[in-house]
Amino acid sequence: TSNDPGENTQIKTDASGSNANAAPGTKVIIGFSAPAADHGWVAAITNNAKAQAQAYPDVEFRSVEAGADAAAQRAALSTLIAQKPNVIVLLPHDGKELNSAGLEAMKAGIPVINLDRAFPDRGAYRLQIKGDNFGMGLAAGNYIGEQLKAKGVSNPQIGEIPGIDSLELTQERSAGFREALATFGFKVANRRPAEFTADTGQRAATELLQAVPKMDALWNHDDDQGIGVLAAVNQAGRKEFFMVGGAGSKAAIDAIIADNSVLKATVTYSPSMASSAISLARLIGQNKGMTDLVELQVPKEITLASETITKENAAQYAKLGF
Amino acid sequence: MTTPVNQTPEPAGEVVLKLEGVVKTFPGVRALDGVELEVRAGEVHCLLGQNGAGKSTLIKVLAGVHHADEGSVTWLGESFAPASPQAAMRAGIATIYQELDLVDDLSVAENAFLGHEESRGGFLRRRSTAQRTRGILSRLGHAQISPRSLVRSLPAAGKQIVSMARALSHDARLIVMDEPSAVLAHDEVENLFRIIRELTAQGIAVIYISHRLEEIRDIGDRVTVLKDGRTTAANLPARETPTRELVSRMTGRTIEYVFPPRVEPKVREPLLVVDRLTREGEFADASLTVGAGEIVGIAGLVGSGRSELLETIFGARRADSGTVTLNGKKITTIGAAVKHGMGMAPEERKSQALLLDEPIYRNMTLASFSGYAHGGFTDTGKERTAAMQTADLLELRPRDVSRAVRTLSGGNQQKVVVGRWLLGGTKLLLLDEPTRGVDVGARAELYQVIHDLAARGVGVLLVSSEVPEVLGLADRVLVMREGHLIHEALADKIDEATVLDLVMAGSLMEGEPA
Amino acid sequence: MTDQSTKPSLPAQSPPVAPAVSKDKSRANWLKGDGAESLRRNLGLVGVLVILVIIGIATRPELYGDATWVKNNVFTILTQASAIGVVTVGMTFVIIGGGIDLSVGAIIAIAGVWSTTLSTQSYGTFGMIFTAIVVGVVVGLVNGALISYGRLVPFIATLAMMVAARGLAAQISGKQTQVSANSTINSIASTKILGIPMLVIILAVVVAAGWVLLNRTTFGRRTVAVGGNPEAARLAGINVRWHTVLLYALSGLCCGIAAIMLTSQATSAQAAMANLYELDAIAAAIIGGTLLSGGRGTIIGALFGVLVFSTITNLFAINNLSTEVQNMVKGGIIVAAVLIQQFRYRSLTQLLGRKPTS
Amino acid sequence: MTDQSTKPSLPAQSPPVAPAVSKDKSRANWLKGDGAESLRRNLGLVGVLVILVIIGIATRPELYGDATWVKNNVFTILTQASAIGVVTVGMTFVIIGGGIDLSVGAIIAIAGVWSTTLSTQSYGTFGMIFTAIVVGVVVGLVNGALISYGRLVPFIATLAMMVAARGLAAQISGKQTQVSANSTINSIASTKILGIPMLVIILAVVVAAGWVLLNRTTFGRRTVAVGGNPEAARLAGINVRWHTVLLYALSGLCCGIAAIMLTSQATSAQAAMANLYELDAIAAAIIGGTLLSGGRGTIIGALFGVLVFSTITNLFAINNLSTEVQNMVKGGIIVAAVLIQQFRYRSLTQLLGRKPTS
Ligand SMILES: Nc1ncnc2c1ncn2[C@@H]1O[C@H](COP(=O)(O)OP(=O)(O)OP(=O)(O)O)[C@@H](O)[C@H]1O
Ligand SMILES: Nc1ncnc2c1ncn2[C@@H]1O[C@H](COP(=O)(O)OP(=O)(O)OP(=O)(O)O)[C@@H](O)[C@H]1O
Ligand SMILES: [Mg+2]
Ligand SMILES: [Mg+2]
Repeated sequence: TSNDPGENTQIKTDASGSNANAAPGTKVIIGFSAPAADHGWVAAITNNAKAQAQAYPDVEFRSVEAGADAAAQRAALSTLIAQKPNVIVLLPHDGKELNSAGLEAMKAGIPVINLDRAFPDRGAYRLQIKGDNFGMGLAAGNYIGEQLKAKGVSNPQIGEIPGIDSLELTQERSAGFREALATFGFKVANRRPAEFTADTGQRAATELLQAVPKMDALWNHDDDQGIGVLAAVNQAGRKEFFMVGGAGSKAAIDAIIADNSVLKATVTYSPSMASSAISLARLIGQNKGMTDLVELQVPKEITLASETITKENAAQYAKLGF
Repeated sequence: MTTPVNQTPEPAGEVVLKLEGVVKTFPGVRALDGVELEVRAGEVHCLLGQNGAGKSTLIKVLAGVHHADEGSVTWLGESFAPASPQAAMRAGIATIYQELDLVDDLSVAENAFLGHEESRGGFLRRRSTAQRTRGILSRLGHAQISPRSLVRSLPAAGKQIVSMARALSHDARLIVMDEPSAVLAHDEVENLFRIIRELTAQGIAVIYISHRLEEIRDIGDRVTVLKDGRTTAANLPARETPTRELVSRMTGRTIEYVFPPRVEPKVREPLLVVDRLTREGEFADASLTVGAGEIVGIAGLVGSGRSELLETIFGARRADSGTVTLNGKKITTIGAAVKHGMGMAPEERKSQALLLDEPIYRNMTLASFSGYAHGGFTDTGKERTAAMQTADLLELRPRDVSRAVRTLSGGNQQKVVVGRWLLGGTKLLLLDEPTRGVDVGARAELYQVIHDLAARGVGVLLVSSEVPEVLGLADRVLVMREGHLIHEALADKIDEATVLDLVMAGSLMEGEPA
Repeated sequence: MTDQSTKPSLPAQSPPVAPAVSKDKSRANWLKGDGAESLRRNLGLVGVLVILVIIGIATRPELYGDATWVKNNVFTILTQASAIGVVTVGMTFVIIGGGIDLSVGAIIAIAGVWSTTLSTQSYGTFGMIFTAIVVGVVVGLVNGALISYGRLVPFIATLAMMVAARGLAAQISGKQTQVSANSTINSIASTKILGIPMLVIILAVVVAAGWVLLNRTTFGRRTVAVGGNPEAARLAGINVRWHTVLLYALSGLCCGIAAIMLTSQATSAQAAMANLYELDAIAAAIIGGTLLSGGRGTIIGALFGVLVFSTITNLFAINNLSTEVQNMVKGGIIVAAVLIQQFRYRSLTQLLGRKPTS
Repeated sequence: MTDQSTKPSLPAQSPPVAPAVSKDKSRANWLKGDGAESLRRNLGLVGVLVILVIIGIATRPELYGDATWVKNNVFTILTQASAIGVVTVGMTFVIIGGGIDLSVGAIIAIAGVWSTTLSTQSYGTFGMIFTAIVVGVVVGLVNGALISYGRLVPFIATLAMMVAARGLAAQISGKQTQVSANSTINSIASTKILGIPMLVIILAVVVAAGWVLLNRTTFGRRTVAVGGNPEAARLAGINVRWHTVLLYALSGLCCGIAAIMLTSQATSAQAAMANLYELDAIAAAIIGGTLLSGGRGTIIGALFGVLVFSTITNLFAINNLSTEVQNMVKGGIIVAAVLIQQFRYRSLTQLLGRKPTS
């Protein structure tokens, strides 16, 4: 998060030159579509993709914005397909709702790289890169569980502030969180969803803090709405608990390093996957494989691990914050 | 003033207002087409003309609402073209508009001073406003209306008083009144005249518009007649000019301004039987009958509950007790009433009866279009033809039934409403103030229509605030006071004075919530 | 007074005689009259559409040079307009009838979600369509009952329904996107009949049915009366309350149909689907000349309203405008469209309507 | 007819005698009159609030047992209501004046985003507040001008503005959440004066100012006239168009204030902030007794409407209800609240208003 967009993007420039794939190859037109960015994470996805594409002289980047909902994105995709790019990189509004669009593109002979939100139909994509929503919940739950266990809290009051509650990814995150807590014998005392924005995060957190007068730990799914959550915590003057964030924004990582707020850790769900997707799209377009793998082609599925950033390891993640 | 209110003196004052060749066109309509008018200080100058003659347009030009296209207006010796209503008011011309121009959710005082509020730095001076309003109201003879009560809570006559109070709240040299008596009952009209006489005695000029010719005789000094936006006669003496001449100047033809003779109705079985009908707080124990081909009139003061009674008979309001039977069938809902052949022309034409933007024929068939339909599909061709025939029958002008009702004059709009029920094959017609705001010519035609209906066996129950109308039209007269039917008589066995005596007794609009 | 014998003496009680107009002529009028009137009234919007297409041609001449692409693009625009178009037809009825329905998006969501639960899917295609439509109509009936008999303001009643129905949809779906495994449903979106996409045909049928219902049936006549002057309608013997209930049920029915169409397009349904369709549908209806206060409106106008919106979106897509620029431009186009439409309408009424009365 | 001499014959021109009321009493009336009337009218909503609190006590007695918690909770509810409450005051004026403003959320977003750009922040606290308010008022003026002079329907004009202003906000912010580095702004949300949160005080001041403006100034009375009977207002010499422009500017002003309040609460602003505030504000106003068609409404009622909403949210939070259940219940509560409110209002009018006049 920054007031100045484009300043921090996470791209792989590969200065070392040791990678044979870095050499320019045949020209690849990459079509790209992501939902309207009204959120730091989605904005970072688009910015990363754009920046990564610019790093390759042999890539032409064509992005269509996908409007407000799945229907709009479907419409955008049909115009994109009509322009016959070599590869399409797609962050769908909803994987299931855009499954048919994926199939259509694949049928038209355009490999589709699905970012983050899986198509149910395996024929609808060439490559699936996704973050691990369930794993993110697990990581947050494990961290909280271990910390509380170490403190010897027996019946902890744990709060949770998810993002938009009707999204499947939110459900997966919460499921992972619940499961991890259950292994410690803990459960969530109160759960107030926000909408991935700072102002809704502030509102949800205010309500949550009021409903749980003494809290031990709090997981906020998203660092962007976390700005508001932290503001609410400060406004309520509450310090008795610790908080775990989600996604891994720059501001959150800075706060963890500074260690002057309740935010002690964040579990990643990095928009760097967009940069990787562009790199791999180029390889697919050029019919190349990943050099470290034995296989001649890019694999079908890649799931990024969700990592836990704490004060100890924050420094090395600092450049990956969005 | 202590000046005794006797015969108004001959207009001796100087000319305050002079209009010459005033023209005002609306897109497609030449509403004013060369109007001449001369008003002297201290006189009551009556404006006569048929519906749509341009009277309201003329006074709106004076009030700064419309701007004249051509012609000259001289006010107090100077050329006058008010840019806005405010400018006209500042120049000393106050107007009481025909359509009630009040805001329901403002108080009486706020309405009276709307647009020229007493304020200090934008803040209302409520106490002095209330005081001044109280003063004006008592001058109007209605000190019992609280300046703080909401206009919404006042009956129509009360609202008219507030409109008048608004006009008096200006320091006016000329007060224009556009049909102020239309919603007033008899004693209220007397009261209005008293006020007008007080005003003229102070040298204030009054322009008075009304469709009731007998009022002109009573209050007017001089008369100007408009026809199709043109002055056809100017400065006739109000008391001496024969009615016949006024009417012919207005309409361009001669109309016998009397009620058509009634054939002595035969004895007939009762069509409508209302038995001890009651609605708490509105009317109680109303029992009456109407026979086929009979016209029954209800006289009473504004607010005596006549409209409520009619609406309850029609099923539009739920009775607390009592029954209504039509041809032996009990009526409790509008659906049943319409089905069994009852129709009603309600009091407020525009808000209660008409779809103003829809064509005439659709308004006429509003209660019967299902009858022309085949399996739910409408047959507009048939509807149109039927409407055209009814329009001929009613002498509707214009005959073009595709025209939007909004463009019709008041009298013709009323005919559309009556026509609606003729098309529906109605056996019993309830008419609430059928001639309100309707001009002389149209009025005579409506009377004829009502008689023709009765002659065809339709029963008519009629409410009117004009006692002569009730007496002239009806076979039988009922008198209503404070929610009770207190008297019944054959129309030729009772005279106007008796009815008025019965009707009065109590004054209206007492006990307003403070 | 005029002599009574000169008047055509109609028997008061007998039904009116059949019109003298020849049958052929009246049949020709049947189609002409209001249809041409709708077109005339919407000349402004047609103009806006033409301008949008011209901008499209000017900015992407190479695409518009390709006839197949143009044909496909027309169908894309129409397909994109199909579900919202169906909803707008229902909305237009509700608004003409003096109401408003803020719950259409939520009704689509609950109808879509309910018809794609595993248990509903087990009843097959018919079961799914039946469910969507019944759910839509029932929710509409509840809306209507709250408004008619509970005397709630339509805005509030349908707002409450919007919130509640989305909640129920989330509950039913467990907040999961429910995939439709029914290939018949899924294929609706890809089927073409005589080269025309099925969804476009559905839209055309619904619009045509809506037009006939509004302009040629007693139901439509009542709708105009109820919205134009409810008191007059009531005093003319129309059951205003019941009619209002039917209007909301009709809107619900349209939502049920739209739910199936959207489900087929997305091969899935979820609680957040059709988000903010209410605003789009209301805006389309109003831009199409429907009076928000009721009593006046046209189905054809509403269709044009929808088409303007989906043409705008299409224009943005082929020019790859970013969302923020899209939104800014869209706001401007909406204003411009209404101004153009208004201008036409005003000058026309001046030419045609305001002939001297007397 | 009636004897004229029995009527009070006051001298026509001379000022009427002063009323017998003592000065003290009338001053008491200044506050009482309409204030008590607002309260009486809103008895239903007060009842709803009481019921909600009772449910809260019944379900979480241990929380309500703690006096400090209860006090904090009251302030939490009020704080949560503060920004939307300020917006609702402006919205109530617009609706009473016969309009509607769908762009309030978007105005907040653009005002918030504009006032938190790095360059604006460099002008310090005053610069930020000034920017937010000016942006709000200017956008409101544009709304008003489109409606008054462009003759656009308010629904469409403000809908277009909603779309466009969000787009512009996204453009300005580069779709990033803009963090406020201004500690004065940020501290507004945590400051308390005499134990009362600053935001609550701002709400109270705005509500009080709104009440005075509506009930005690020419502007307010003219607003009622413009909304209740625009033709009468025009005939009374009120510049209806200009007044309409001012009403939207007032709404924009309230949005500007709310933008600062929200920015302070979230210590940041972004293009998606205050999402759907328009619906909440309109709903609160209507539930509070404001007539959607204009001409009638109370500020106090609108405040109660907002409080009902934020009390509902609070009740859900302390009982940890899930979103979908929340939504279902919320829909029901809205309906119930209006029904209760209506019941009170109706029975009261029956008691007071419908007495026979004669
Ligand atoms: N604003 C307007 N736009 C167009 N035509 C108008 C307008 N106002 C009045 N007219 C037309 O001007 C003519 C004169 O109308 P006006 O209201 O002055 O008649 P009037 O004499 O007051 O009739 P009534 O006795 O029914 O009140 C009518 O044909 C009317 O339709
Ligand atoms: N909306 C209303 N609210 C309160 N009181 C009303 C309302 N409508 C009518 N009333 C009261 O009901 C009674 C009957 O009124 P109404 O004016 O209908 O009588 P009416 O004899 O038909 O008089 P009019 O000649 O005005 O039609 C009066 O006391 C009136 O004040
Ligand atoms: Mg007139
Ligand atoms: Mg009456």
